[in-house]
This record gives sequence, C-alpha cells and structure tokens, in this order.
Amino acid sequence: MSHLLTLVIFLPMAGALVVALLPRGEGGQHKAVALLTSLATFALSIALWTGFQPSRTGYQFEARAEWAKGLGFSYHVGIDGVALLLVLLTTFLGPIVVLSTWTSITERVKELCLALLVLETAMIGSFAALDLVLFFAFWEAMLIPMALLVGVWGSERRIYAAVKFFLFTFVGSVLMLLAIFYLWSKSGPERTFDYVVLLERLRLEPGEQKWLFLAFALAFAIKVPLFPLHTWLPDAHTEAPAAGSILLAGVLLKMGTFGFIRYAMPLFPQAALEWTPAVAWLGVIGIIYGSLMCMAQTDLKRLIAYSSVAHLGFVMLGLSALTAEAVSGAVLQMVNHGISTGALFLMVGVLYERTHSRDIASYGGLARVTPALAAVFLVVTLSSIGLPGTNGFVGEFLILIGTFRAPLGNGTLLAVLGSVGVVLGAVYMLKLYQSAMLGPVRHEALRSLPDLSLREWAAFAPLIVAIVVIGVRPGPLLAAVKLPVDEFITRVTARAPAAEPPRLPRPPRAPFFPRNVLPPREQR
Amino acid sequence: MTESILFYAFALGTLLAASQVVLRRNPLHGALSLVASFFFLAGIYVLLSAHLIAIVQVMVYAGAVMVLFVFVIMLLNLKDEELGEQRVTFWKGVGALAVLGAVFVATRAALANVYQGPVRDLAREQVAQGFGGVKAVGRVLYQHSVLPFELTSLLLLVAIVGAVVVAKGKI
Amino acid sequence: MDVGWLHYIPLLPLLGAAFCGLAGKWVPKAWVYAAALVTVLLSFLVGLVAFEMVSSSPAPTAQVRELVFNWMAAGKLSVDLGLAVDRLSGAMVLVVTGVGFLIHVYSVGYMDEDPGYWRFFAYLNLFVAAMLLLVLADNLVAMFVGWEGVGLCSYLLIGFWFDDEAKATAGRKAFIVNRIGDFGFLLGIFALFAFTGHVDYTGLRGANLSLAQASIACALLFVGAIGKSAQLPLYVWLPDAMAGPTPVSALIHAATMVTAGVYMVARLSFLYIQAPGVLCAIALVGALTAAWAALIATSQTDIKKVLAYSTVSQLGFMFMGVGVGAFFAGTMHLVTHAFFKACLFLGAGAVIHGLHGEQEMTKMGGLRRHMPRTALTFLVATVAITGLIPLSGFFSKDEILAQALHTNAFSFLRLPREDGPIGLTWLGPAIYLLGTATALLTSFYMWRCYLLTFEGSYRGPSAVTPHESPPIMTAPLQILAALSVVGLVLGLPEGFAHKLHLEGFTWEHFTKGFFAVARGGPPGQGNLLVTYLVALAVAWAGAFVAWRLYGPEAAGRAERLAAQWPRLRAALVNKFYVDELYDRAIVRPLWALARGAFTVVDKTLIDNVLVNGSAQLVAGIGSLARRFQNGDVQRYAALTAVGLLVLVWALLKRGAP
Amino acid sequence: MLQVGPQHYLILAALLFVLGAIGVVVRRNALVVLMSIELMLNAVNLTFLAFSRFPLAAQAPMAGGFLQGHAAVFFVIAVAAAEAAVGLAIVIAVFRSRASVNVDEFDTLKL
Repeated sequence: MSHLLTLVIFLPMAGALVVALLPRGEGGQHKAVALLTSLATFALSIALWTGFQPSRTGYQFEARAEWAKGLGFSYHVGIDGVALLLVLLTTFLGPIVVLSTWTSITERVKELCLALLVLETAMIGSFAALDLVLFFAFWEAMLIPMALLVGVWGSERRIYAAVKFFLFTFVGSVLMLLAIFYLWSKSGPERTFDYVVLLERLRLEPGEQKWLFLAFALAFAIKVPLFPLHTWLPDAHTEAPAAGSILLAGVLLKMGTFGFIRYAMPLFPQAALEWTPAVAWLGVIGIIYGSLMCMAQTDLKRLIAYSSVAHLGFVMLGLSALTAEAVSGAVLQMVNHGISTGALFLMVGVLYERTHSRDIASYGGLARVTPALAAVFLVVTLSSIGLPGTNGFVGEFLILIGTFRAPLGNGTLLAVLGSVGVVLGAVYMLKLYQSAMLGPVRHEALRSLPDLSLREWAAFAPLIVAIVVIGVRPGPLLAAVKLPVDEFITRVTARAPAAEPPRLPRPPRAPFFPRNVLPPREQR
Repeated sequence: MTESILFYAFALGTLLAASQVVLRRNPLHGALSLVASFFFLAGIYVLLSAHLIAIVQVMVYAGAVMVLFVFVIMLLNLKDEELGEQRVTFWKGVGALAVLGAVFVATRAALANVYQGPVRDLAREQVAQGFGGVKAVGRVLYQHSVLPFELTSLLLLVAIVGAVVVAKGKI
Repeated sequence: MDVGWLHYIPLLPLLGAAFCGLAGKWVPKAWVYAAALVTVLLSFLVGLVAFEMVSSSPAPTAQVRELVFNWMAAGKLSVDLGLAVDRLSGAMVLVVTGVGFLIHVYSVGYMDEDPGYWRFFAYLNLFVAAMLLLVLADNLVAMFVGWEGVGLCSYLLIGFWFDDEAKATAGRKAFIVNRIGDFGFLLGIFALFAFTGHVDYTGLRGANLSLAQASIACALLFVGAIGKSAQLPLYVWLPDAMAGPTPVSALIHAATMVTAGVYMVARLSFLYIQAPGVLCAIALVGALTAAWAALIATSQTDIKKVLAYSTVSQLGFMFMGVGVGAFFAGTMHLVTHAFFKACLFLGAGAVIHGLHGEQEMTKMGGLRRHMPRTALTFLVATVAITGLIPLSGFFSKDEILAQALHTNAFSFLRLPREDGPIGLTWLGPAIYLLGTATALLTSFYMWRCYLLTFEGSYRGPSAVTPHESPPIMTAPLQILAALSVVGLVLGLPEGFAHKLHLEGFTWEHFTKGFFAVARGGPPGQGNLLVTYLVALAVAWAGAFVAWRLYGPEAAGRAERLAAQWPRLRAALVNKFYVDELYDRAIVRPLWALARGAFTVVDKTLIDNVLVNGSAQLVAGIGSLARRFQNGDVQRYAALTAVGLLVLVWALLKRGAP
Repeated sequence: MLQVGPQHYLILAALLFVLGAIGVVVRRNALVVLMSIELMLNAVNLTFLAFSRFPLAAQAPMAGGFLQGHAAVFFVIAVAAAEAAVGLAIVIAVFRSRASVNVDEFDTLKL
C-alpha cells in the first residue's frame, strides 16, 4: 500500500486550498502557488515513473480505503502503464498551463488558479481511479472547472460554448451513470463498484453487453470526440483561453479514449468486438473529415481544434484495430497529441496575446519578425503532421501499421484511408504555417511584435524536448504500456473466432503473370 | 355532556371566526377574527386536556403573533383602494374546489372506514400523571426531544435576524 | 562486421546543424562555416573508412553494421535504428558527403552576403544528416525517417527566402507532393510488414512472398520513389523547387535527394525482381518521364528550369536502368549524374551570382569571356551529360540504353489478348528507342543552354557587368568537372577496362553479385560498338541542331522555327499545362470540397439541425411548460391543491402502497 | 352523536384546514394569506392533540409516549411564530418596493 499516488492526486487540491486561503488581489501570489504546486506534482509523478515496474501485471501504486462499504464503493486507486503515461502527461502539462496564463489572464486570477488546480486533481484522479463511483466523481468534477474556464475567461461567445460543452458531456455521462448502476446490480451477492472485482466477476449476456457498451461508448465518444459528436469541440476550443484549450485538448479528450481502453471495451468484450468495426470507421471518417474541416477554416484555434478531431480519429482507429502495434500506437498517440496539440494551443495563445486576433489572414511573415517563435511553431507543426523524428510519427506509424494487418474486416482499407489523413495533415498544417509565418509581413502592426519571452521559452522548451525525445526514443513508453495493451487485446478478442490472416487484395488480373512461365525463384 | 356542549360551542365559534378571516375584506377585521378563532381553539385544546398548549396558544398565538400581524397591518395602513377588489378568477375557483374536494375525499374515506377498535381516552387514563400539563409535556420535551427543542431556539434566532435583515431597507 | 562508430556519419552533420541552427546567429561567421564544413568532411572521412572496409572485402555483399538502438517495439513489430555500409550505401555515402562537402564550400562563397547564412548551413547540414540516414538505414522505417527528413530540409531550403510568397508556396508544394509519394511508401512498409512480419532488409531478404504480395509492396514503395524522384505524374514539384538557393538545387534537387528513389529501388533489388510487372512499370515510367521532361526542357528559358527538367529527365534514365533489371547501370548513372549535374547547377549558380540574380537565358550570352573558368567547367559537364565525347555521362547513360535493348527482364511477361497472350519482349527495345530519342533531345537542350549562356554576345542590361566568381566557388566547380571526367572510369566496358588494368574501378565489376538478377536472367550480349556509335551519333546530331538554331550564327532560326508551330511551342513553354491541370482537377476541387463540407455538413447539418435543433426542441417544450410558470403564487397553490386531490384520490382508490 | 369522540375533532380540523386553504388560494392580500396559513397550522395542531388524547395504537411509536403530540404542537407553534415574523418582514419589504401587498402582482421570479 503506497500513498504516493494519492499524494499525486490530491497535491493540486491542497494547492487549491492554499490559493483559496490567500487574499484576493493582484500580485501574482495565486499563480505562484499554482505554479509551485503543479511543479511539485510533476516532480512527485516522476517518482511514479521511476517506481513503476513495466514487467509487473496488474495495477501498481494501488491504494484502497473504505468509503461506503454498504453501498459497495471505496476509494480505490492504482495505475497501469496506460494510466501512468496519461497521469504523467497531465502533470507535465500542469505547470505549462499555469505559465500560459501568466500574463494573458489578469482577471479573477484567484478563481482561475483554483479552477486549474481542482481540474488537475480531477484529471489525475480520473486516470487513477479503480472504482467506478470514484471514477465518475472525478469525471464529473472535471466538468465544472472546465466549463468555468471556458465560460468565465473565454472570448465573445464563451457562454454558448461553455453550455454546449457542458451539455454534450453531461448527456453522455448520465447514460454512463445508469450503466454503472446496472453493473453494480449485476456484481454478485456483495454488490460492488470496484473495477477490478467487476472485471473478474461480471458475466453479462450479449444483449446486456450491447446496451451497456453503447451507454459507456456514447459518453466516451462525445469526449473523444468521434464524428459526428464533435461539434462542441471547435466551439469550446475557439472560445476557451489558451490554458483551457491546452487542458481540453491535452488531457480531457484523452479521457474519452482512455475510457474506451479502460472501461468500455474490456468490461464488455463481446459487444466491443462487435462494434469495433463501426468505431474504426468513425475514426477514419474523423481523420479525413477533420482534415477537410481544417482546410476550410479561417480561424486559428478552430483549425487546430478540428485537427484534434483528426488526430483522435487515429487513436480510435488504433484502439479498434485490436493489434498490439495499433493499440500501443494509439496509447502513445494519446500522449503525443497531448503534447503537440497542447503546444499548438500554447502557440496560438502566445500569438493571440500579441495580436488579439484569431483570424489566420491577420498574420503573415512572422518568421521575419519573430524568428524564434516561428522556429518553435515549425517544430510543433512538424510534430503535428507526424514527421519522423518527432513524436507524432511514432504514434501514427504504429497505429497504421497495426491497422493494416488487423484481423478486423477492412483493416487494410482503413489503414489506407487513414494514411490519406497523413497527407491531408501536411496540407492544412503547412498551409497554416505558411499563412501565419511565411510570406511578406502583411500588416504593419505585426512588425512590432516581440519575440518569445523567457517565460514563454520556459513553457515551450519542455514541450519541444518531449516532442523530440519521444520521437527518437519511444522505447520506454512502449515498454510501459506493453503488458496492459496485451491484456487488453486478449480480453477483448478472447471469445472471438480465431483471427483470420490478413486478407490480401486480389492480385490484378491473373493472366498478367501466368505462374507457369515464371522461372524458378533464385536462391539468394 | 358538558364536554359535548362546550365542544360544539367552541367549534362553532372557531369556524365562524375563521370564516371571517377568509371573507372579511379588511385585513384588520380578519386579524381580529383570527384572534377570536384562536381563543375558541384554545378552548377546544382545553377540552382535549392540552392545558399547556392551550395557554401557549393564547399567549404566543393570540398574544404575540397576532399583535405582530396587527402592527404590520397598521404600519402598512392600507387604504381601501389599495386593497383592490377581490377577484375570483378561474384558477382560484379551481383551487378552492380542489381543496374542498381533497379534504372531502380524505374525510369521507376516513369516515367510511371508521376505526372499530376500542378508543382509549388518554386524558382519563393519565390524569394522575398530569396529562397535558406543564410537567408531563415538559418531561417529554426535555427528555425525549431535547435536540429539536434546542434547534427551535436556533430557528427563532435565524427568524429574528432574517426578519430584521429583510424588513430593514438598507443595512 | 559490427562496429561502434558508424553512427558518427549521420551524427556529425546533425551536430553541425544543431550548432549552426542554435548558436549560429550569435557566433562569428567563420565558426558557422567551420562547423558546417568540418562536420561534413569528417563524416566523409568516416564514410571513407567504412567504404574501404567493405570494398576490400572479397564478398560483394559484405557489410559494416551498427545497431545504434532499438527504436520502437510493439507487438510483432520491432524497429531498430540500425546502420549498414555495403558497397552501394558506402558509395552513396561518399557521393553525399563528398559532393555535399564541395557544395558546402561553394555555398560559403554563394551565401556569404545573405543574412540568413547560419540558417542556410543549419538546414544544409541537417539535410546531409537526413540523407545519410536514408542511405545507411538497414530497415525501411529508418530509411523512411531519412526519406521524410530530406523532404523537410527540401521544404525548408526551397522556402529559404520565405518573404517571397511564391517561394514559400513552392516549398510547400514540394513537401506535399512528396507526402503523396510517401503515402505510397508508408503503405508499402505496412504491406511488407503484414506479409512478412519484417521491415528490415535482412528479414525481408529471407521472407517468402507470393507474386501478388511482392507486386503490391513494390508498387507501393515505387509510388514513394515517384514522389521523391520526381517522376510522372508527381514531378511537378521539382521545377518549382528551383526557388531555393542554387547550391540547394545542386545538392538536393540534382545530386542526392531526388536520387533517393533510384537508390531505394536498387537497394531493394532483391524485392523488385520478385515483381517483374512492377519493374516493367518502373522502366516505362522512367522512359516516359525522361522523354516528357526533355521535351519541356527544350523550350525553357530560365537556366535553372532547364537544368531542373534535365534532372527529371536524367532521373527517368536511372529508373529506366533499374526498371530493366540493370540496377548497376541505374546506380552508376546516379553517381555520375551527381557529379556533372552538381557541376552544371553550381555553374548556373555562378552565372546567376555573376549577373546579380538574373536567371533568364535570354539576358545572358557571351559569358565565356567574362567567366572563363565557370564556362569551362560548364562545358565539360555539358559534354559529360550529352555524351559528345565519351566522358562519364556517356558511359553510364549508354550502359542503361544498352541494357534496355538487350534486357531479359520482361521476356516472360505476357499481355492478355483475345487471340492469346502476347509477349513483352519488344518492350526493352522500345524503351531503348525512346531513350535514344531522349538522348537526342538531351543533347539538344543542353547545348542550347550552353550556347545561350556562354556563347554569342552578351544580351543583358549594360548596368550589370558579369564577373567571375571567387575561387572558393570555382574550385568546387573544377573539382566536380574533373570528377565528371574521371567518372568515366566507372563505366568503361569490361573488355576495355581489362586491357587498361582499370577493371577494379568499374562500377559493374564493383557491384557484381551485389544486386539481384532479374528473373528473366541477365541481359543478352549485344554488340556494344553499335550502341556506342548510335549514342555518339545522336549526341552529335543534337549538338548540331542546337548549334544551328542557337549558335552564334543562328540568326534567329529558332524563333522562325517556333513561329511555324505556335501551338506546340506554347505547350512546351507552358510545360504541357500540367500544373494548371492539377490545379483544376485536384487542388481546387479538394479545397472546394473542404469548404463545402464545412458549410453543409458541419455547420448546417450537424451543428444547426442536430445540435441546435435538439436544443431548440427542448426550448420549445420548455416554453410550453412555462405557461404554467407565470409567477402567480396562488395559481401554484391552486395547482398544488389539484395535485393533492388527484394524489389523495388515487392513493385511496388503490390503497396505500 | 352527543358523545364527543376523536372524529369530531378531526372533522373540525378538516373544516378549519379547508377554510385556511381556501383563504390561501383565494385571497389576494398577502397578510390575509399569511393568516390563513396560521389557520391551517392550527388545524394540524388540532389533529395532533386529538390523536394525543385518543390514540388508536396500543403502543406509542416514539419514546415519550403519546404526549409527543403535544411536543409536536409546541414546535409547530414555534415554527409558526418564526414563519409569521419572516413572512411579515417580507411583506413589508415588498410593500416598500412595490407599494402593494397583493400577491398576484408579485410575479417577477417567474422564468
């Protein structure tokens, strides 16, 4: 029994308490506390990484405390490799998010810091929870600070966006709650919400599985977001302040994909197996459709928001391919997307703070004025389009290569279509980069823009380091997720009929190469 | 026999006075009728051997609360035209009928399934223990309901503060 | 043989790039130059050691290997970052670092006045590093890293002067067209992994592929080569890529990066011979591209555009070579082409430099007198590429053509026909004919280019006085010109080389046993003399026509000729309108589709109808319910009473629960 | 009929309650509404006391016996006093701003 994980979860909450006790007003004390807390949380979470044993199955750093025994739920936390990576991602982004607000937000600073810290606790808690009630509590707890971030510190249409975000997410989670109660009622004589126990005990009919899976999947699919449930995302991102966007894209969207890999699919394997083709197709549609949407945007943040739809489409495709390569790639891609899209939103925040415009046409030629900013933007852009050597490539590559050989019906076709997204990604991101950074300086006002400040460097530097390091040495991350991924696949495909060998497209017109005229293959 | 006569007299008085409360246009008349009604009710309470309650009824209700009402009525000093005419709208009619109906239905059901068993008269049985007297009720209050009793003090405090805050124009 | 120092070959230029890029702005100029040049030179030396080790080994497939680290492992997939030097990659390393070094030296002179020189050298060094990774990789995924890495550098360098919107666009176009090719390459890797479970060359060599599997994988990989090596139909980015500084055009868009496709096919020769149909397609694509680009090159007036189309055309020759199963011929042409095309580009750069940025050949002429050293080297390189007298280009190109004429690679292929299948044995000679015709065109347009630039009288504005470049720029030119001459040794015919005791230096001998042999068997023996004579005749004919039309005594013959076929002329000048076609057929519809889908599907259908529609439905129901919520307390009380009545009645009717 | 039993008291309470409730529903004057509420509360008190004297159950459900009814009445009176105080304060406050005590004119809290 280790308290480390509990400490990591609740340290931000403790910071929030300190912030709450501080007097209101200017002076940076709130942000300083928030920054220090999030830094400390990150430092602690490093201990999670070093203490984690990739070769051990099951959950590590488990902690359990009675909460409501009669009702069957308890405080039960623990992480496997997948959750570990996402917890690290969250704590990693924490200080960066605080830094991003440093000068851009000056109103209601105390409340802002409170919201950020509470949100961090809720996010880490959601990844670490091993009890469905606990998970749901953390899950819902994320909703409020996030909606506040959008609704209070957002731009013009913030209320609409916040309400839309809230309603979308809430509709899904209500269904999930019902499904959780149903699971509880089926959990045997001593009813329990404990995930580990449920996983062992549950014996569900295919019909039940189907509906429960759909209830869970809807909640998570909205969060991912899968096409066509994605329209809250551009609105929320466009209106949210940079900090909100970073967290939203960086961590909250992962909640959806994490939900699939942790809950929706392992709990209801048969239904999952039945529905994965549909999910995979939605993922592919998301990739291509999201890319097309990006091409049509004129608003900087909206474009990046749609690119999230495309990237998360990759993740969903990988998860539903159910091969070790693809699922590992999907998990890695969750982290990657958090880093590169987080960096993109940070970049947009930096630009917005300078010009107060999100219109792409109002930029141009910034590489001449602010070379460092342009260089950083380039690295982030390249990561987003998955250039080899950056983190984006490893994830997308593994997903696609795994999907290509996936046993599910149209794996090859799906991989081909998904690869189209790789091309389209380059199309819209480079177009964006050119419009914003290259060409002549389009407006005189742009000439006086300052380059990156030291604080902004401090926010970008870790992201860039992460982009390159994960791109070059993804090995340790992949090793950490190996066991949970294998377990996930065995569980979901366990009762499946034996996997067919990958189907080949038919050779083009047989008579073209008559076999009998081929000379014997030479020995090499 | 005496009890019956007294009961019917008090009941009649109560109902008459109560109906005046509802029917009288002038709230001051209503308030005074209510005081009368409370006095009659106190009589009924005595018939039920609730001596303490009867006293409290007179002192607190007819005394304190109704004085408050009368004060407010006089404070507002409503003119006749300010009272406005009494309109009986559709919804009011519906509401009144519904109230009547509900109580009628409930009462009829209660009377239809009249309780057949023996009716105990606790006032007779417990005369020795001082049924309804200060001592007996006090014992119940302080021995078995002491927490609600203390909370009542809190409630009253809150009501005082609340009343002051609400009624005072500016704080 | 496993060693621990191979990774220095790509790492050194990478470090140079990091230094130039991160610190270059602040440190003295000389440091930047030193860092950029020394790292490439050191890398060359390390490469030389490795090359010496493999070439001195008697086994043709000997390798020097290093496993740097395991890059990623998941499921069945395990990708190592492994490097291997063998005879092919060793030679490529030397070409890349050697020519790269010369071009670095040249750039010191060329980019000296540009304020972004440090950025330039950072990109250039990064390019060399990526290219070396591409060459050295011992598996497809690592190769893909270099493959896209060079694409990135190409993007950065084409758009080096990014203030110019057109140049930035050209860079983007290059990257995206390359990505389309890479799409095929990626799918090729996926397919090979799905079929064999391997992505490394060793594993693939031992894998057992069916004909269909091999064909699919090879065809997909070749799509990547089409993109990178600018073949039909994806060649359009290369001419635009001339927007970059000229040393870039020389290094990336002539000598090294664009030949990556040829290199890849040659490296995977063991795979490609299993897919004879794909080889056939490669040869055809190569031949058609060669002819197509040569035609366009005849009418361009921008000196760099001429050279760009010439590069496309020469790349076509290389693919022709590997397509007919003569992998050694294709790669040999790759090497010699690197020498003379780099020399040509750098010469063009010197001309442009000397004319203060003028690129139009119509405003040049007579430059031989002003810049004699440049003119001489350009002349040597032109002779080499056209084969007027047997220099390096003559032998390597002619080797390809001879191999095509006698190839057996297609001898067993059949085309289905109603009246029985017909063989494809005529394909080799047909490609030979097409190639020879292209050689004629090559000779014509290159001599036209030379004559317009260096001969005749100066036609530019008098304000500009052409001047010779500094020695730091002419020295690389001279070295490259010398290499173009010496390179002929590589292609000497076997018997002749034997007599001269140069056998050990010929490419054919060097790579004997290295490349896989086409399934139809090695090419038949023909009379070399005939093909040589034909080639010579063709070269002289082209040169003669060019002389007649564009020589000092041409007196406007070219214009008169052009006036006779105005349509053809316009089509050639406008590059057959391919860019316009792509724009109308692909680019604009795609963007229109994006915008249309956004307005119709996303905004209207999903957001307005589904999302806001459901919200409005709820609001509508709410406004109905709101009628009861009019703020009248007494109505609430009345309704409560009604509710009470119903409740009491119902409870009494049914009995209490 | 002449023997007064629990049902007589209950019927009286019911009638009183009806009167009060009708007053609440029908009268516009907020003060009268408040007074009607007092009537209803007293009707309830009456039932408490009636059942306290004539219990139907053999055993009192709560500790303290059937006299708990008296305690309940005591509390009701306390609540009624509090309610009257706050209610009247509200009436005064509203009268200040609206110059009216008619409940049907107070509808700004609607949706």
